[in-house]
Amino acid sequence: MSEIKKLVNDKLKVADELLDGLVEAYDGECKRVGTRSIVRSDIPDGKVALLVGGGSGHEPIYHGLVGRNLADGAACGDIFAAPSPDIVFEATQAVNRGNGVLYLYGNYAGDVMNFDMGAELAEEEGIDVRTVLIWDDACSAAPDNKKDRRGVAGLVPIVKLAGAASQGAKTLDELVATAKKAVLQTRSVGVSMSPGSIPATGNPTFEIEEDKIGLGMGIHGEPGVKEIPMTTADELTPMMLDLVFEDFEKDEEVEALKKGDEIIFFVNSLGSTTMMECLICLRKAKEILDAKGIVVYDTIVGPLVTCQEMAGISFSITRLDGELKKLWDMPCESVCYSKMEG
Amino acid sequence: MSEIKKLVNDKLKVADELLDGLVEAYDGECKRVGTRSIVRSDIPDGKVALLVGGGSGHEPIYHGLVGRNLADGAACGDIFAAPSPDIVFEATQAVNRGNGVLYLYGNYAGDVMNFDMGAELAEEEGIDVRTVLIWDDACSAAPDNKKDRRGVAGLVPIVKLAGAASQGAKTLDELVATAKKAVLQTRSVGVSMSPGSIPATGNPTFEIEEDKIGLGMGIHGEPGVKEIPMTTADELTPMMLDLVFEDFEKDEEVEALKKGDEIIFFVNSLGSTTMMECLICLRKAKEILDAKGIVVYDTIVGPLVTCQEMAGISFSITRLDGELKKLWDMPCESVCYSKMEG
Amino acid sequence: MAKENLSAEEVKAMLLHVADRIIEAEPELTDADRNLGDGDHGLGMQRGMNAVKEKLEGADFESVDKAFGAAGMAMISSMGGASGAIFGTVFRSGGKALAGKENFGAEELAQLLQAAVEGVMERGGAKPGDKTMIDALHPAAEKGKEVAGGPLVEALDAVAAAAEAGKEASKAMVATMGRAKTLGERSVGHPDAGAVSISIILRAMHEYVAS
Amino acid sequence: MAKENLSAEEVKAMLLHVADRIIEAEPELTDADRNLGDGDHGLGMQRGMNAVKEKLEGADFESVDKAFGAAGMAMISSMGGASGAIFGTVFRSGGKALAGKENFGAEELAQLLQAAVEGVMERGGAKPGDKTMIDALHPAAEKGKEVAGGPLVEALDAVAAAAEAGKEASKAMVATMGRAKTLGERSVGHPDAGAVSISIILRAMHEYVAS
Ligand SMILES: Nc1ncnc2c1ncn2[C@@H]1O[C@H](COP(=O)(O)OP(=O)(O)O)[C@@H](O)[C@H]1O
Ligand SMILES: Nc1ncnc2c1ncn2[C@@H]1O[C@H](COP(=O)(O)OP(=O)(O)O)[C@@H](O)[C@H]1O
Ligand SMILES: [Mg+2]
Ligand SMILES: [Mg+2]
Ligand SMILES: [Mg+2]
Ligand SMILES: [Mg+2]
Repeated sequence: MSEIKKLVNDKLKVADELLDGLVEAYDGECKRVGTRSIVRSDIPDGKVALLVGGGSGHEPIYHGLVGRNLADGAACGDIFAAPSPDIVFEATQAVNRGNGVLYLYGNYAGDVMNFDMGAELAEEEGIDVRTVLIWDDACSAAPDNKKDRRGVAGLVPIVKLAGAASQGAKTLDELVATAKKAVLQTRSVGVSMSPGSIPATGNPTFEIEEDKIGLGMGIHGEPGVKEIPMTTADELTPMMLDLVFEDFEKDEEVEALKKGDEIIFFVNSLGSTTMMECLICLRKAKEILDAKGIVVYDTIVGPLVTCQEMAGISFSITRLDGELKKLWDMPCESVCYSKMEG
Repeated sequence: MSEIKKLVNDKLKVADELLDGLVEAYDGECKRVGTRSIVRSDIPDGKVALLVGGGSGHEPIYHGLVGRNLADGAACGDIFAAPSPDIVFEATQAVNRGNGVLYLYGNYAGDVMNFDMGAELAEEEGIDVRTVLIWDDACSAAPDNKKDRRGVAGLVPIVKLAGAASQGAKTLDELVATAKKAVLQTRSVGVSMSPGSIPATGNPTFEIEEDKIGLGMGIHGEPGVKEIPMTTADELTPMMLDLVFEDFEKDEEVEALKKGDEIIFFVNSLGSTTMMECLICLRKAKEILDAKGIVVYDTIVGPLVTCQEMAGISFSITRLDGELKKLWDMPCESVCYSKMEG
Repeated sequence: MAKENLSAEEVKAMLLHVADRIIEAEPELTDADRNLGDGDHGLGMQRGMNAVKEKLEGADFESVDKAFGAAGMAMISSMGGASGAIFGTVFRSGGKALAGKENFGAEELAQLLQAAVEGVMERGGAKPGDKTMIDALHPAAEKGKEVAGGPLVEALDAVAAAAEAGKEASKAMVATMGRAKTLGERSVGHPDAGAVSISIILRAMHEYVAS
Repeated sequence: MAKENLSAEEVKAMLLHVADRIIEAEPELTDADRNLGDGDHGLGMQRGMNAVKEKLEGADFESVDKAFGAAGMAMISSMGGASGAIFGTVFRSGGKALAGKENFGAEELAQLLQAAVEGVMERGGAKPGDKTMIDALHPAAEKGKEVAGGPLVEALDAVAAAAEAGKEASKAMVATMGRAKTLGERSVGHPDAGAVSISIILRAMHEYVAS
């Protein structure tokens, strides 16, 4: 494959330049602080703050989830690399309003190390920090081994819910509890058909055979459960959903999905997979969910958690209870995800 | 290039299956009617109706713009083909609430012929129909030859504004006037780096050399002003913006863009061009707009007007006046574009 | 012996034969559109002609115009796109010009073709030389006027030949309308796909009348 | 003659030499990470070591731990990612173990390496055999304890050799941590990029002391 034509300038500065662009996309609602963070301009005093973040290159997340009734800030790493502790610390200082800061991000070794170091720096300054890790990728480890699970597209509903909760949360503990519930009730399964490319080098992020699909692959191309022959939307969709259902069943910390459960259903494109394909898969998924009596309270569809021009798709399910449903109804606005009230 | 792996079923039914999926994405807010249309479930009696539409394959538009405070319905053709007059007529009947229907769609020969025939059928049934064509592509014909201009990404702000206007419009004439104003104040310029593929055949939608960019190309790969060597985001962005500025200048029906003008600025990806690239171009564009004293009232960024996995980008500018600004502030929600109030 | 002054029933049979011929020609039409356009013309025409067959088979028409009109409407509804409107208009506008007629001879053929070319030009805005099906349809209509006084079978042979010559001439033209616009100068050297369709349609009409 | 019991000023000079060597080795590290990971290790280490140079040049340190600590912080801040945390921790945790010391000899080298390996394992959760830089750092630390009683130049030669052997041994391992996870079994046959870096760092320290 010849090198993909990308509209960039200095290949080593893409993470910085895209963040500048992101700030512009917010038309004054957000500003850039420190080395590479973006924070809302008008965080009210006393607000329990929500900080997200991770490597760049997966736009519109994570930094695109800073917004109205969403995250207060994001600490952004270089392409596919965790932000340094300084960046985390700078973002923490910028969002802190004296009532604590929740770090909510995907469970990757590099992110955990750097956010932890950032938290140490923040705590030295007397800022109260708590961490909730996102580990929704059902195919990345067994349910009793969550510390090895990756955070993937489920982060969108999770951050949406935590963002809504953070608006009214009185204490950091309260927000932590809601975020943990959202994480516990969210599972994702992804597949990949072809890699994205690394902006600095043009190299593919992973390799996969022409006629294969990586079932359960991570968003950087981490291996999943197995490679299967390329197939149709209607064959693949039940395979993917079954992996999600199974995981809810096997996980002792959570109940199996059952008739009457209300969920958020999210069909994500990893980049170059078209909306057309997402919608065709959604059609089949809805049929299966309907047959099981699972009620889709709201649907999200689109390329929100990407890895450059990677081809692939993921399904995420978040089960709602009364509290989460109310939080879901709250309107929100950001570059990544927006909705009206209700 | 080997054939792209796409998650579809019957290649000849993708337009129908994706529409089924789209209806599911609306969680009951929309329904499918007739051969291939989608309409809102709760259009109030007496509402002046807004109907959009065109060929499928460009998701999330046009059908993804049906929604709250947006379009009431969409007539959907097969992939890259206009909807038949029957489809247009069925959609017209379904959205009509006795106060007239505005057809608002892109200026392509096939669409015009079929929507016109649909309008003839509707008028035979006593439905009052008016048409406003979208022709925002500055590179598709001279400003004094609008009948040959194509409708491209500018349709998003235009439909957003018309959708908002349709909520309060007392008469079809009133809505026509606002829609015409939105069209008149909107210009787009696109570029393309590589083609999408035709779902039925896997063939590329057009050809372009490895090291070239098609400046001013249309969203199906129609030729633009010229092919230029592949370049950087910072070199290309001013070239594209200059074409937009020039067009506002040369067009006798509209004033040149000047200091203090307030605009909606939309950076669209044609499909596989990443958000990263869009944001890097946005950063440069904002610098140029700032230098000219043009005020960006709101920014849109993302893959909203696509052609499968085509690589390319476009800028659209819509100049707002007091009326359009108020309409812009109205919240809206759809699969293609959503925003909160304000 | 060749047929003359076709009844509505015979016009229907002729249109069914046209439909079969176009359906058979799908690969050829697909190919022609692949060279210049997006490669979907064969499938579109096939879909349209299957709809024509479904609509016409088992139906009775009181006059010839109704049979042409029904075929046109079937194409418009089932095909969509520019070509549905364009090819549907050929039969729909063509049919309208024969309103109430109970027979179809060389005189009617001339009227049909003239109304068809006018209808298509009005609907789509293209003119001769734009490298569209008009470049086959227009010379056919011109020829139709010349031969309107003779027997139908000869008239059809002549108009089909005129369409075929027009299709050949379209190779040298630069596309300006429709999807082929994408190619501009690069379109030179291939015939227009719609012109191929028109040639096949008229040749099939001749075959039916001659048989 | 080889240097012994380095002053803080000499430790700083040693770290600057290490930085130059790593910066020179960028293509080699990039290559190593390309085989297994995402190919950014060379650029990351280069960025980190440029930051080390910027921070150390012109600075004065009252004790050796401060020089190591400053280098570690420079890497952590400038590199980001897993490797920024990991390699920064080598110097930061290693330095902490030497708090207040004014000289750096074989005994201090042993303490530094032991604290470094513990710090890295605690920070990142990997253990020997996971195909990370630990597979070079851990054998170096073990060797360090053995040679802690001898002259620094010999100790450094020995720990560098141990790291190099560990790097070679990492070729046979299956990656389970970090980005190389992507490859699983396919990672066998190549050394871990971070292990290459550790080998270069320790060899550069030896070069400085030997010169
Ligand atoms: N405005 C027009 N006037 C006359 N014929 C047209 C016009 N636009 C398109 N056509 C005809 O339609 C043909 C293409 O048909 P088809 O491939 O089925 O549709 P599409 O262009 O939508 O893919 C062209 O070869 C041309 O003959
Ligand atoms: N948890 C860990 N423990 C020890 N070393 C690690 C760990 N994770 C990564 N590494 C080291 O980091 C190296 C990769 O560094 P680099 O390529 O710069 O970062 P990234 O993996 O983020 O692209 C690996 O070769 C490995 O030696
Ligand atoms: Mg990396
Ligand atoms: Mg077509
Ligand atoms: Mg075609
Ligand atoms: Mg790496």
